[in-house]
Amino acid sequence: MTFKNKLLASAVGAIALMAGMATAEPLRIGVEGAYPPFSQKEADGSLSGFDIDIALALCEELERECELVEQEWDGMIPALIANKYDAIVASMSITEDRLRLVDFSEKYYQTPSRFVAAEGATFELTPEGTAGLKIGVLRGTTLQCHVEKAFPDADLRLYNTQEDVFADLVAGRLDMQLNNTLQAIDGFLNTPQGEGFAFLGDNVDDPECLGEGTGIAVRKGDELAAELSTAIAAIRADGTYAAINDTYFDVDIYGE
Amino acid sequence: MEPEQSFYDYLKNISETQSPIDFVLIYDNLDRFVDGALVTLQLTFLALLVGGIIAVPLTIARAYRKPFLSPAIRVYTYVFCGTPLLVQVYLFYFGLGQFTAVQESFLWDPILSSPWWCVMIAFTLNTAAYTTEFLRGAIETTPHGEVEAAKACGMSPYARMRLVVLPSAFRRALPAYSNEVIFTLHGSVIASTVTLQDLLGVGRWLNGRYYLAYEGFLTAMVFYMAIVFMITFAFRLAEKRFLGHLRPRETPQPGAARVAA
Amino acid sequence: MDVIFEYKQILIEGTLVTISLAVLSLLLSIALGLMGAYAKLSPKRGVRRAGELYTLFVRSVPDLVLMMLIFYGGQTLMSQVGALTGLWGYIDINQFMAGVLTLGFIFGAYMSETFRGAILAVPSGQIEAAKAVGMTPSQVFRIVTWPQMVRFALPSFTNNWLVLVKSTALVSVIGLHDLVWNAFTAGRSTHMLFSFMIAVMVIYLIITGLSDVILRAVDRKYAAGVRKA
Amino acid sequence: MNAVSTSADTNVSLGVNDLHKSFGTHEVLKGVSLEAREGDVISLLGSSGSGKSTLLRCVNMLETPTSGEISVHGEVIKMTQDRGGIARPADPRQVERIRARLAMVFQSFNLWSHMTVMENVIAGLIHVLKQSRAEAIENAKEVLERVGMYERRDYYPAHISGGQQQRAAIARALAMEPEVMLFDEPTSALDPELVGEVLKVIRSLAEEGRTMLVVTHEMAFARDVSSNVIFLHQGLIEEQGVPKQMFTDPKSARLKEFLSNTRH
Repeated sequence: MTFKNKLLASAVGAIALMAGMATAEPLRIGVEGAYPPFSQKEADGSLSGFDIDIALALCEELERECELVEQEWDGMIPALIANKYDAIVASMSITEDRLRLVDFSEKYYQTPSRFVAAEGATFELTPEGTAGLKIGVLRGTTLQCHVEKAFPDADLRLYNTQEDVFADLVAGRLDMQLNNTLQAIDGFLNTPQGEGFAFLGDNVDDPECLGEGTGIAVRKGDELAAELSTAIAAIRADGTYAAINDTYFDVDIYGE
Repeated sequence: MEPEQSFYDYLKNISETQSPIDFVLIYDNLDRFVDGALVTLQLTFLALLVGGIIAVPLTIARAYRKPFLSPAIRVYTYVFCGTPLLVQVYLFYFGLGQFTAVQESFLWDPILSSPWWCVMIAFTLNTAAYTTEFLRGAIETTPHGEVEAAKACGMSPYARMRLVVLPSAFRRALPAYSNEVIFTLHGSVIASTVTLQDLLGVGRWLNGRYYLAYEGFLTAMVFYMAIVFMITFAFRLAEKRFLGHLRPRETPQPGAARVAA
Repeated sequence: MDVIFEYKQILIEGTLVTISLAVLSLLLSIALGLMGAYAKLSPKRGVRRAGELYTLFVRSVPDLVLMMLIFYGGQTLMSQVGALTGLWGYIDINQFMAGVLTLGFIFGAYMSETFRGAILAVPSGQIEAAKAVGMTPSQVFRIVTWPQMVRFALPSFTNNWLVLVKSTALVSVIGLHDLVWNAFTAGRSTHMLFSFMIAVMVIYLIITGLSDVILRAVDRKYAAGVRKA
Repeated sequence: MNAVSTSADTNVSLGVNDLHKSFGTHEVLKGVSLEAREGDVISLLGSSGSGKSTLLRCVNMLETPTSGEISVHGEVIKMTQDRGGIARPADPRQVERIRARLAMVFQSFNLWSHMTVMENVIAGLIHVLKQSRAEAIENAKEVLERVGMYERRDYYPAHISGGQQQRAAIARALAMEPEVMLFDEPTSALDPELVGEVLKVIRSLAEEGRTMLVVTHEMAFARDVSSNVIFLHQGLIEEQGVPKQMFTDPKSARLKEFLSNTRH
């Protein structure tokens, strides 16, 4: 972790403490905390990760004071609608389903998703081939949508956090799991825990469920979406994005 | 137009125009909720059945103050009654995975790797502990004279237990047991925290899938209320059948109900 | 064991959250319980019915369902009502508040049964005697009913409190950083969930054990003037 | 103490020899001996605390005597001592067998509350005497008619009067066809107007020649029905004899005092 990140992380921690005694002024951003390297909890309780850094960079760009609000994943959108915060920066894909409820900024990254299973596993990714297989995904994600649609006979298990998914994959409770490739690499495959596991099959191709990139969700009709899109373009242009990107990844995850 | 179709349209119309609740989504997924209800009922009643069977010998050992056995059972009930069920479920589901020996044992694959089994084990041990404690209470409050009468006519300790103490204790424990059944049902929602699709699990699935705030929970709630209503009704029948001997024969005086007021 | 000791800070912090959640919920449940008890004893049929419905409702709905409904749905409802009436902009319902509201509401119903039984156990003649010397209803409650009620209510009250303490664990499911959540996080990152869950159980047993000692002392205090059988 | 039969006379239904019983340091029975021959109706009198109920409860081992000997038709209940030196029956099976030959009627009836009158009567027949259900019901019918309770056979104890409960309890005892019937103040828990119906039943049993040991406060009953009366005082037999002599010409000052206090 860089010095700058440490500073940011502690600032975020301090801000997170104040969440709950919300005043209307600062921009409140909903984040998760169990999706490394996009967002995670440090041992001291502070938040860090790509999503967190992007959120803070965008606030700086907008010249707004920001406040991060932690939220369990499955209540992310309802809480936004309920005005618990004003925007979600939590690796949320832009999908049709979600667009019925919220608006999105332009994408701020786009990475494919792919299954992970034990090395040498030969599951066929067809409805017949996955029948009865135990597949783990995070509850309320685009991946849940995809597995339910494409593999209706699989034994789909829904989790509260991605870390629980990996834990059960290691424990042998799951045959495979599906999530974002970058998160799978950095959050799992490259850790000691992920030894003996590997990607299975190709990147999932399902725009209807998986959407077209990851954006920032705001309430319907909020002009904030446009402001954020402009800010994303600005940090892309001035190199801030690249700096954050390089802290976490070897490749540019923005996509084409 | 078919009546069902018109009802569906009616729901759709209401959901889109007037109501903050999306009835169409609930209607479309009712079969999932029925499945979830079956999982909930299965977990609840299987745990109660097995737990109840375990509880009887434990209770007898406790009530008769068997040395070594009785204190050991006391420790078991103290721990399982004194800690949250959620933590007990976590202990079996997540905790046992800490030991590679457990993961490599023959028990792992069919049983401990399955969330259903982990939850069943935790629920069963939990309800067995509570049942042991209140059955013991019921046994200890068996009227002393009735036990003496059984002794006086030459019944063996085993016959006394089987004919006098247990039947009488079971009946007197019946009202308390209806609470235990309902609390076990309440506790069964914890299954949804370890990936099982019980009633609450389906409610959470619906909310997660369609990014809703209350539809899934409200539907699950209505199902739970219906189940509790049925359990209460069943116990009322059972109490009428089995506790007739404790009720005074006279019908209550019309004025009696007003004493409370 | 050593590892758990290393994480003692976060376990202590979690324990404090758990305890404050339990205590605040208890206070709310006592307030609701007294109201519920008096409703159930009201001469007005409608009020009595409302009191009974309260208990019936709580008995019918599992605690975690209610908690999720309040945490996820309550927030949305508050905002919708606020937007509709224009009375308020945004009121935050965080995990802690949702926990206190849910547990307070649930145990209020159980407390109302406890208090109802205790009020009935105070001989009505004594209440009449208090009225006869000209006490106001609040004086009757404070001077005559309450001190005796406490003693009758205590066993059931103790039981409610112990169940309440255990129920706080559920708040970890909606993400409050209580004892269970903190221990779970620590256990997951150290791959020692079994040890941490055992630690959590021990801490709960200590809390309930201490409560027992304290409430027994209270019982002795209020038992003054009562002949032991 | 060795288990030597005190009497070869098998006409003695019940023998009690030098019975002592202490509760902690308090000695309730200080050496009581008595004999009941077939057809004897013995009334035990005494003020409260005299030990008469304890004596009766020791006879069928509901209380374990501290020392002394009890025999039924010459069979002595074998006793032993546990490690603490406290007496206990040597063979629980023997105690159960002997209890089945004695029958006890309690002050507080002690009917099994979860069973109907009929079920109360047949439980011992089926499970102790190993009769078939049909046989037991046949026998129960007889005794229930005998005490006038057959009509009420399907009632639960809580649903009938105290007098009826006690008659049902007598039927339960009677059905076992005991060699000796023990009555522990059978009427003192009853309302005065219900005493008569119960006494009538006991009296009719006495008249048909049952061997009975009755702890009672009913002086008229003791005088008219018993063949012998025993007066206990402070754990010892103060005086015994035939009722006529005991009631009209008491020897001891204590019995005199007792009789004058109880007869109003």
